[in-house]
Order: sequence, then C-alpha cells, then structure tokens
Amino acid sequence: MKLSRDKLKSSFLQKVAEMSGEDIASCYQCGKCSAGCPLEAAMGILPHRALRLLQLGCEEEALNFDAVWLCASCHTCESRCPRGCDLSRVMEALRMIRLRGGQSPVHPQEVDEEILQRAPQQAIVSCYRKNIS
Amino acid sequence: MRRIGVFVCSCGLNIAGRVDVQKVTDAAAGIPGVVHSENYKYMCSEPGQNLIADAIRQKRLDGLVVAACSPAMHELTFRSAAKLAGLNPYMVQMANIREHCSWVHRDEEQATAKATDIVRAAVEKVRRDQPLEPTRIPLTKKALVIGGGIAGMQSALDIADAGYDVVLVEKDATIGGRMAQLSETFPTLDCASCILTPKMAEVARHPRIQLAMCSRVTQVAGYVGNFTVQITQAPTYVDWEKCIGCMDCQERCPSRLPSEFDRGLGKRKAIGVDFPQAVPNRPVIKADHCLYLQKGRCGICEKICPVEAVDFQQQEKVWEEEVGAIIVATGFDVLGAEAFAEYGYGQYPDVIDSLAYERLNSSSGPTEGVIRRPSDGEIPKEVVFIQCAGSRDPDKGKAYCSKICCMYTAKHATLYRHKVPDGQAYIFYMDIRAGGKGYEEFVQRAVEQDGALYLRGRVSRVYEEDGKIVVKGVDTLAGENIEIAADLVVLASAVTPRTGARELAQVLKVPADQDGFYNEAHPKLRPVETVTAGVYLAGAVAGPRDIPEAVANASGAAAKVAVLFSNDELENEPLIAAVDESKCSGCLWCVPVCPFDAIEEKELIERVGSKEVTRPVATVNAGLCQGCGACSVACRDGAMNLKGFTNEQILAEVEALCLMTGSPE
Amino acid sequence: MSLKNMENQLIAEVKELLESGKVRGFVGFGRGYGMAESVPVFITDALDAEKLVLDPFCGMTIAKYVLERTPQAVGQTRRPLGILAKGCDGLALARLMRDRRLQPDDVYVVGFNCRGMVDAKKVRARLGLKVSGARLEGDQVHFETAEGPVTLSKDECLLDKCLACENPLPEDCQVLLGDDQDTGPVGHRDYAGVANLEALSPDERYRFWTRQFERCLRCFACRNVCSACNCITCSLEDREVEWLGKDTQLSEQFMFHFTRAYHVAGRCVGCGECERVCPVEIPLMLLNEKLMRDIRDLFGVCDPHVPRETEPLGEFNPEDPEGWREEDERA
Amino acid sequence: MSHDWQPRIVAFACRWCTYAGADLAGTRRMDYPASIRLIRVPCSGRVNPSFVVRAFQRGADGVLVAGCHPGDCHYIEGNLFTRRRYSLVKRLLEYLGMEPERFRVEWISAAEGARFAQVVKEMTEDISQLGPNAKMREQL
Amino acid sequence: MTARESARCLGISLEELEDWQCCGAVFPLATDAIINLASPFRTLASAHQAGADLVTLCSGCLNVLRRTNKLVAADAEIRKKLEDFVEMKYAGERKVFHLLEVLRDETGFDQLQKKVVHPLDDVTVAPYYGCLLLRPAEDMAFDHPDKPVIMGEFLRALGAKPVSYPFQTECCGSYLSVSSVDSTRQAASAVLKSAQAAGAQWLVTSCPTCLYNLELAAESLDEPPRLVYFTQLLAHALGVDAYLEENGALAKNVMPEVN
Repeated sequence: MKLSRDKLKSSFLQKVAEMSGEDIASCYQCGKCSAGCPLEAAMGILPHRALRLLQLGCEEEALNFDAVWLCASCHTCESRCPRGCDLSRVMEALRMIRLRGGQSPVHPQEVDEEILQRAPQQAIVSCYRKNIS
Repeated sequence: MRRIGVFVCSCGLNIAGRVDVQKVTDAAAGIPGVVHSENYKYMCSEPGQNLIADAIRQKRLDGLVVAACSPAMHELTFRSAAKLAGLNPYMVQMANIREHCSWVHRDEEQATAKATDIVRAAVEKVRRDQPLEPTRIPLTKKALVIGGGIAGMQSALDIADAGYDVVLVEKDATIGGRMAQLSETFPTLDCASCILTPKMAEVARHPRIQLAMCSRVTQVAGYVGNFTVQITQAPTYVDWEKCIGCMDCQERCPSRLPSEFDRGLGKRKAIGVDFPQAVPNRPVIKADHCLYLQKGRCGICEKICPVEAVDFQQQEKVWEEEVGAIIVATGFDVLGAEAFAEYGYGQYPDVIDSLAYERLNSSSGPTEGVIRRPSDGEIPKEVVFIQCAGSRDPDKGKAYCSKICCMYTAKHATLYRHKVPDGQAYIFYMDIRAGGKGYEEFVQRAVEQDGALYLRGRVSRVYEEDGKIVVKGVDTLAGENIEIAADLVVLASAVTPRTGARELAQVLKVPADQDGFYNEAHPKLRPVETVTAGVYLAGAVAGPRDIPEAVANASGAAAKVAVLFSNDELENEPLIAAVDESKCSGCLWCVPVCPFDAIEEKELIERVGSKEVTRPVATVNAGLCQGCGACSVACRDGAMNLKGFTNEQILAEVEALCLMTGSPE
Repeated sequence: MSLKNMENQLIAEVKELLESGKVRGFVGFGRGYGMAESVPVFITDALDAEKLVLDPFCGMTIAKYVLERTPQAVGQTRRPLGILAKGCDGLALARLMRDRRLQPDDVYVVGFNCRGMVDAKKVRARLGLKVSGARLEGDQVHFETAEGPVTLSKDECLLDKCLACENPLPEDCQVLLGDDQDTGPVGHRDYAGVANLEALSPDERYRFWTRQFERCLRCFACRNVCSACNCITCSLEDREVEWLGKDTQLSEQFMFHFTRAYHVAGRCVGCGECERVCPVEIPLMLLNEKLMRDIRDLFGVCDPHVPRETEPLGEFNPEDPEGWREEDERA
Repeated sequence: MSHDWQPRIVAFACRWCTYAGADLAGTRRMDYPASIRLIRVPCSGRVNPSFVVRAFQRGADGVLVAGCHPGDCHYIEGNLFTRRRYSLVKRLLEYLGMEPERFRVEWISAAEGARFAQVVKEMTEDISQLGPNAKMREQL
Repeated sequence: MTARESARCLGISLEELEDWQCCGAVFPLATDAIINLASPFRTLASAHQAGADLVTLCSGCLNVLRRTNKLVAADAEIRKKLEDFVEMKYAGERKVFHLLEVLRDETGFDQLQKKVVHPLDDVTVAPYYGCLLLRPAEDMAFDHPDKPVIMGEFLRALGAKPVSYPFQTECCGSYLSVSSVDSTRQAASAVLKSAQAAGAQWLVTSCPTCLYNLELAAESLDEPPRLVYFTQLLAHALGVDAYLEENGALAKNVMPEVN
C-alpha cells in the first residue's frame, strides 16, 4: 500500500469527518467495538477496520467496505469505546456517501412480500431510511 | 534619584544577530537616571559579571538592568553578582531581549526598537525597586510522613537516619501499604514480604520514628519549617501499650467479616490484625462487626485478655504535632466496580481485580498461595487477564496509562504457570510498556517460557454462561474476534489516587490534577517537591509508580527534607505582599482570595482626636505568603501591595512600554 | 398601616430611644426646603423627634450617614446610633457591615416595609405643579396639589430604584414599624437599559459613554454617597500611586468611571444613590446594572445586589464559564 | 525595514506559564510580530483591571492578559479568580465601547510556545484591521 | 389501546397526538441529514403546541424523539433550519418519556404493585432491553447502559420473577430483518438462547422490531420463551385486558397463558 500526504489529507476524509462528526484520528485500534459488535459474524470483517482504512486514507477501500450495510446502529460500539469515537456515525457517513452516489443494497420492489406483510412498520421504515437514498 | 546601570548582552550573535546592541545601549544611556550603559559579548560570563561589579563600585550604582536572556535563565546569576559587589540583589531587573525579542523577530529595526522598549520598562521598574531583605524564620527539625507504605517508610527511614525525628501517620493498623498485599515483585520475582517485612520492623524499632497508626492528618496550619499538624486517631479499642500481641483475642473472637486486606476473598475476625506479619503487631476491633460494640453482648476478648488491654470505651484521639516538613506518600487505589459493568466486576465472583489476584498468589493470603477461583475454590485452568481496564480510556475511565499493569500482568501470568503448569493464561493488551531494567526480558520470558498468550485488543464483554466466564474480545493482529470460556478473569484496573487524597490535598494546599494525583512543583526538575514550600511527594501520590520508582522518589523527598533541616533558620523570599496600614480600610476582602490563608486580621490602635480607637486591618504572614499578588488586586484602596511587583512598578512598566520606540506617530 | 401612622410610631419610638439613652442619636428624615422633599436629619435630642417625617418623599438611602458617626470614627464609647431603614438602607447597612466598616451593635435599626418612594423629578415633570403631600395606595399615588388632588400610577412617579426593588423589607431590624410586613417585592429589575445599550455597536456605545463622561465634574459625589465605596482612603485620590490622573480629559473620565464601577462590582446594592446625586445626571446605574446582570448570568449569583459573607469576585466555582469567549455569550 | 503602522500590544504574562511559554517560543525560534510587549507578573491574579485601562490610556492598541490554564495555577487557584474578574472586565470594556478584538484573555501554558505565537499573530492581524485605538486614549 | 386503558387505570391520562406522524424510526447519524429530523421535530412541536409532554410505547420512537429533542435544545443552528422547514417553533421545551419511565417516576412501581389485580404469580420473565432504550447512554439517560434495572423492577411490581441474563442489552439485529434476515436471526437467537439458559418462561420487550425479530428467531428454536410486549403484561396484570376483550376492542388470547 502506498501512502502519501495527499492521500492522508483528502477531501473525502474531510467529508467523512464532517458528516460523522467524529474524530477519525482518535481511534487507536483497540478493537473493543469489533469485540462487542452483535453483527460482526454477518459482516465477516471486523468493523474497526473501517476506521483504520480511513486513517490510512484509503478512499476506495473504505467505499467498498460492505460491512457498513450491516451496521444496525445499535451503538454498542459507542457505548464501550474508550476514545469516545462513535463508529455507528462513521458507518452512517460511509453509507450516506454511497447512497448519495446512487448505490443502494436494498430495492423496495425486491423485498420479500411476506416480510412486508409481517414485519412491523418500524422495521420497514428504518430499513428503507438506512438503505435507500 | 537612583543611579541606574544598564548592561546589554550580545549573547554572541544570539542577540546581536538581530538586535543592534549598540543602538540599544545608546538609547538606554539617554533614559533619565541611567548613569552607566554598556554592552558586552557574554554578560553572564565571568568577565561580564566583573564588568558589572566594577561599574557598581565605580559609579555607585544602586539599580541594575541586565538586558539579556529570560530571567528564568540568569536572574539568579546577576542577582548574586550584584550581591557580591555590595548591591542589594533585589535591585536587579532583567530585560528579556533574547527569548522575547531577538529570537522571535526577523526585522532588525523592529527587534531593536522592541529591545529598547523592554530595557526602558526594566529601567522604570528598577527605579521603583526597594532593597529587600529575606526574612529569617526558625524551623522545627522534625518531619511528618503521611502514609506508611513502601514510599512513606523509605522516606521516614532516610530522614530518621539523617538524625531527625519523624512522625509517620498511617490510616491503617499496620504499615506496609500496598506492597504488603503483593505476592512476588517483578522483574526479579522476589517475595514481597521477604523484602518488605524487615523494613517494616526497622521502621517500628527506629528510635527517631514515631508511629501514629489508624490516624489521619485532619488539619495543617503554618508554613515551611513551622507547620502545626492536627492528627486524628480512630479508636482501636485495644490499649496497645498494655497489649503483648498474643492474639488470643483474635483466636477466640466469634465474629467474622470479609477481609479488606484480602480484597474480600478471605475472612478476618472482628478483633485482630490484617495479616500475621503486621507491624505493629497489635490487634484492633472493627467496630461495625464487633458484637459487643454493636449489640452489647459477647465481650469475650475483654474477658480473656491476659493484660486487660481491651478497652471498649476508647475514643477518637486528636493531637497536634509541630513539624518543619511534610512528605505525602498516600499511595494508590484501583478503580472500583462501578467502572466495569461490561466486565461484570462486582457481579461475577470469578471476575477479580489485580490486587485480589495478588492475595490469591500470596502464601499468607486466603488460599495460602494456591490459585483457587473465588466462586467454588476450583483451580482455574484458563485465566484471562484484561489489561488497560479503565486505563487509557478517556471516555469511560482514566485517560492516562497506569504504567505498572503491563509488568504485573506478565508477572501474574508467569506465576500462574508456575503454580498451574497445565493452565493457560491469556492476556488482552493494547501495547506492552516494559520500559525498565530487565522489564522487556521479563515479559518475553512470560511469553516464551511460561506460555502466556498475548492477544492484541480490548475485551468488550464478560459474562457468565454454564459456569464459565465468557470473555468476548478481539485480536486485531489476526483481525478476528476472540471468545474464551474462562475460569477466572483478572482485571488490571486503572491505578487511581487513594480515596481521600483530594481532601488531603486541600488540607495541605497542594494542587492536584483532574485525576486527583498531586502536582509536582516541576514535573521534570522538581519531581518530589510541590508548590507549597515544605511539602514533598513520594510514590504513587503523584502518579502511578512501581516499587523502585517509589523508593527512589521517597529517598529523593527525604533528601530534600534533610537539606531543609540542615539549616538552622530559613530565608524567606522577600517578594511577598505587604499592607500599608494607613490606607487599609479593614474590609478584609483580600482574605478569601489568598490561596495560602496568609492574611489575617489585626487590631490597629489609632488616635482620633484625643482618644485611642482600634480598627481592624489586614496583615500578611510572611511565612505563608507565596507572593501571588491576588490580594493586591482584591484591594480597592490600594493598601495591599506586592513587593517586587508593586502597583507603582507595573503602572510604570505599562507607561514605558506604551511609549513605543520607532513607531511613527 | 399607612406611612402617616408609621410616622407617629417612629416619633414615639425615637423619643423613647433618645430619652432612655439607648442611642446616641438618630438618622432619619425631616421636612425639606420644598414641600415634596424630605431630607436626612440627624437628631440627638428627644425633643427633636417631632421633627422626623416618614412620607412618600423619603427616597434617599441614608445608611452611609452613620459611617461618619460610628464609635470608631468619632472615637467615642460604643453606644449605637439609631437609623430609619427602608429595604435599600437595610442592604446598604449590610454592605457596610460586611465590609467591616460598621459593627452590628454600632446601629439600632428602626425599619419599615417600604412600598416605594416618589421621585420628585418625575412628579415635577408630569404635573408641573407644586405638590404639598402624597399618599401611597396600592398601585397608585394620590398627590395633593395647589390645584386639588391628582392621582398617578406608581409606574409613573416612583423612583427607578423602587420600580426595580426586590427587597423592600430591611433585614435585621431592632424595631419594625407598621404591620404590613413581608408583602413581597415592589418591583423587578429587568436590566432593560443595559440590554438596549448592548444592542448598539461598539462605536455607538463609545459615543454614548463619551457624551455622558464628558460632563463629569469629578466631584466624587457618586463615590461619597455610595455604601459600597466605603474605603477610608480612596485609591482614586491616592497621592503616591497615580491610579487616576488629575486632569479631567476624557481618557481619565473613562478610567474613573471604569474603576468606580469595577470597585463596586458584586458589591453594589442597587440603591441608585450615585445616579441620583450626580449633578450632571450621568446614568451610573447602567454601569452598575451591567455588572450585576453579568454576575448573575455568568456566575449564577441570583441576587447579586444582596450582600453576602463572600462577594462574587472573592470566590469562584471550578466550573465557571470564560465570560470573554463568544460561545459563552448569552444565546 | 518597515515603517507601516504596527499595533502596540501590551501583555500581562504570568511568570510560570505564559511568560515561560513565550520563552519557549523564543527557544524554538518561532517568528511572530514584534507588536507585543510583555510585563512579567507572578500570576494572572496579580493583574489589576486598572492596569489594562492604563495601557489603553497610554496608547496600547491591544491588551492581553494571559496565565496558566484553570487548574494549573502555580498558586493553586489564582487564575480561577482571574477568570471571574476578567469575564466581567472584558464585558465591561466592550460595554464602554471597546472593540472585542482589542482585549483578550488567554490561558497559555509553559509548554504552549506555539500557542503564544499564534495569539500574538491573531491579535496583531485583528487589530491591524481595526487600526490604531483612539478609545479611552489620552490626548497629548 | 391496552396502554391507554392501563394508564387510565393508574390515573395517568394519555392523549393520542392528533395528526401524528412517523418519527422516521431511526435517528439520522450523519450531521448533514437534517431533513430526516423534520418529522420527529414536527411531532415534538405538535406536542408542544398541544401543551403536553410526549409518551411513547416504543423504544425506537423514544430513541428518535429524545435525541431529536436534545439536539434541537442544544443546537440553535439546526433548530432554526428545522423551524423554517416545518414552519413551527420549538426549542426542546417538552420532555419525551417512555411509558416505563412514567410508570416508574410518576406512578411509582410500588403504587403500580398495589393496583395489580392479576399478579403474574411468579412466572419467570426475561426483560429484554435491546439497544434503543439505553444507547447512546449520554443522549438517552434512561438507565445504566450495561446494568439496567427498570424492566426488572416493572416485572417485580407486576408479580413476575425477572431473571437476569447476559444478553438483555444485546442488539437483536434491528431493521436488518428486512434486508438481511439471516444476520438478524443469528443475533436474535443469541438473545433468546441466553434468556432460555437463564430459565426464562417469557421474554418481555418494549420495541415492535425487537418483538418481530425475536419471533422470527423463535421459530427455529425448541421451546423458546414466550414473547410478550410490556403493555400486554401491564394490561393483563391490571385486569384491563379482560375489560377490553368484553368490549370487543381487543382480540382474545393476546396474553400467553400463565404456565
């Protein structure tokens, strides 16, 4: 991996920092967020890695970090983070950038009819809000 | 009219490279009252100082301005030089034209103009200086040491060996402190008791050390050399003078309670000692658990005591000691249960802190040194150690590194393997900080020889399931979450100041940081002193320390006390506040702003017409005043002033600086 | 009870005090030169008690008059001086006591629950008539004038300080006249003038104060009358340290008024005497109120004008805001 | 060589923190405008508000009062009184018409040489924008 | 319905907010997603106009409304934007409660206990908090984020025996059950198994999404705990459900049978 000043000071990083309101540099990669993440198994990759990718200025990798779609914003990570860095907000920022860029992992017409019938409104509204721009 | 001399230093090219030194010298010569002005390459050198001395004598100078570097650098140098030449050292002012001028400005003209202004302000200041003499105060050559742990004991021994009396105040019934709770010590694995107990005995029998056990320092008045300290001793309910230490009472006492010394893992009796090697080896009664004191029945100890030492009527005792210096060595605590909800501390018996683990390891501990888990007494086969439990956690715990945990956790894992050869120790860590002699090697031995498995990451959750303690953490090096079903979990809880340290800091008027650790007078150059003259620090009271550091500290503080006591009188800095009684209205609004309680009320007798009347005025205790000047600003009528920084002087400096040289009007 | 009834009570009380020798003298009000004007009097003879008045024109805060006559000041044995006290006098006495210029047993306080006093200037401006008497009733004041009775609302004719008065009842009195005790504040200090001035630009404010201070005669009346300005020697007249220049150019006027205001910051009792006595009508309460309001807002001191054992600038809270930062500005 | 008008700024610096911080700026050879003149005081709590007004009277275009951060005072609590005092003084000066940029209170520790230089730069720039101070200034 | 009747029975009057609007179900975490705050803001402002505080029965709504409320009270800039957009004035004057808090703080659990007519007779119930009631702890200020007690106390007041189990504050997978069923099933199963291991007969929740996710997960478990909404328990214990059933306002057999 090649590092450079430009890469570490990109406007993309600035944008993530602004949108999330979090200080990316504050993370010292202790992994406590990953250790407590209830959906880490489904993600298949440790969520604290998102912050590391950002610290290294890896825009492309950060934007391909698909675990963001699996963050349920449960704030377990935030509640235990020793550095007061809210990973859920960083995940949301990455998600929003991709949603605004036209990516979306969920398409309303493809959602299972049975789920739409059974699931409570809250779940459906939340899912759409998080996954559809 | 003062006869002022101005000496401008070129400091090689440090000043002359940017400031036209000759121009400054010439400008200074033009200031009224300046009768001598010259410059030299290195004013602080011996020839430079001689130059000054000669001018003082030849030109009968009574005020000096040395335009050179920061007063922090050479004020003392030039004051001493002036004194040698017969001039009162307080008639010297430095004009800082190096750090504040030549080093920070590029434009030579501007820098020269500024240097001229700075010199002029210093001339105006020195013009209003008065010769000052340090006050001399006698001192009591007896020291108070607060805390009987390893640091306090070391300090007490060093001072006592130097030939001065020491009062050692300890809040518990035994000296020894935290170190007495430890099993072995890193990195040599010496048995803590083996090296500590001889020292405890030495303290106890030293003729110059007076022990005040079960005691606290509740008030401190006075100042360096002359403190009056109030000591409050809790009742022990046993007359230690009579007691012969047979411990029959402890044997027969029917009431048991969890032993605080054993971190709640073992039991002790309501009467007795914390541990068999306690010094002094005298029992105390824990009133809350004594059947007689609580319910009025039992009294077995009183009946069986062969020397009738048990005294249920004993009361709290309060007395005063006069001392000349105070060493604070109150040591540390570890963060309590409330900090670790996600780790289940306080909820699951098999989640313990490091001090409890020390007790499990100790041959005098509740399991006699066999590692048994608290819940069922089984020998744990898998033990998880969690480092940084509350440390390096600015959000939920403490921002700082507790410093000693890396080392003692390696020690714990090593000792564990020695005692449970088929067991496995896991250590969650963030970074290994092993910066001491033999420390890194010790950690590596734990890994290589004793099979400790280090996992780089934090633990998020600890919970009980099927009789196991499930630890969910992460190993960021592997990029995997880790789950371990352990038998015992040990938290390396953050080191904090002793409970009550903050209150004591207020009693002593010593500043503490946001975490409650006491501030050193200077973190690098005056690490065992505080800003309150005569109060010194030893050990973990100023921050997490390991044993060798605490001992080195303690000896350092003791040396400071010995140096202090080598004087028969103390010289007090004369730059202190003073009251003009004729102006003082006696409102005493200066009193609440004084951080050192140095201002008192005094009755002034005055004549009004033919009668004598008294009125209150403020008066400054020269021993207590540290010269901050807060009182002089609280004073509306201008009666309170600060010597060396008087209202007249500061107003004159303002005027001088506002007459900027070289700025076109 | 009406003021008239209280006046009778007062006269009887003072007569008794002087006759019995309980007090050395008594500071109260007597008839002034004009009809609608009562002025401070100092009496020592019981026969003079009849001269005392208590009417709606007794607006001056007279506490400071006792300062010149304390045992300490006159070198006499300790025997108290009597004084008639409204709420504002009570605060002023408390100020002098906390500043230790007065001992509690230097004074014998005859207090009453003040329902506001008439501002003669306002009445003159409104009625333009010779007023021969007045009577307070509820929210109104009934005046007797040469042309018959006239009624004004209190809002129209009371002294500003009364309209802002939250402490009408003096504390720590030896005697309380009347029976309507503790019926709550007369008014409320709203700091409207301060807010108006704050809304201006810095230059406009500077021009405003320049217009005011240019008139200042440096007569020191504001200081002399002030119960918080009670130093034995005033630093502004110090002969050794020139805190204040001798000439009266604008720069020195700013220095003077800045220092005066700052010296009473947290200590001003809000009696408004400084402003009342100013011969050139400089609105000094705008300065005092500014500090009072900031003390309240910044340090959470709810009654900044009520003397306490500590003053706001003689204490601190570790959590105090930094009042000079933008973000600490009031929303 | 510059004959342009440059503001004159008088600073009252606590000897333990800000004065030492300015020393550090020197040791590190930081470059900041020559507009500032320091007066060394033992504590920011020593700075009488009248000193500030006197500086404006005599021609200062800006005044800085600087000391240790709250909690770090060499005299334990001196700067906590400073904080209260200057919260009021700053507002009073502005109330009398002084521009906010001309008077600042800052906490600058002995380790904050860069912060010291930064504050001097900021003040110099801000005041240069405003021009010379005429308010409360004596007429010669 | 059950909640309103139960509250009435306890002397609290709950009014349904006229013209209410969905809060959006999730609190927008991106600092520039202000528009998503419009609907909770409008709900809060409506409540303010109606002169009342808000009570929710759903953890999700509580989360969104309480955080929005805190944000508009603290951030004047955002408040201004929202006020302009929604054309209503509101600056966080109102409070947002969860019904459980009302029961604890207004009614008092000891008073509640006195009103119980059908005590839950020592049935073992696992309280399930999930995420949204408790986190972020600073915003929600609801209960200890790792050691909450409110539901346990509530259950005890109703006569039930609450059990403590490690997963009571773990996330059930939330809305991912719509887009990624497997991941939620895994998360929700872990919760159920943990409750089961602790011997819970029932499990009570305060969030419809949690309830749904847990129901899904329960399908693939042997004898999972029965799932109930906290208002159901409340109505049952107060004897309100019987009254409602009689009036045909509530379907029968809503409550699982005791034992």
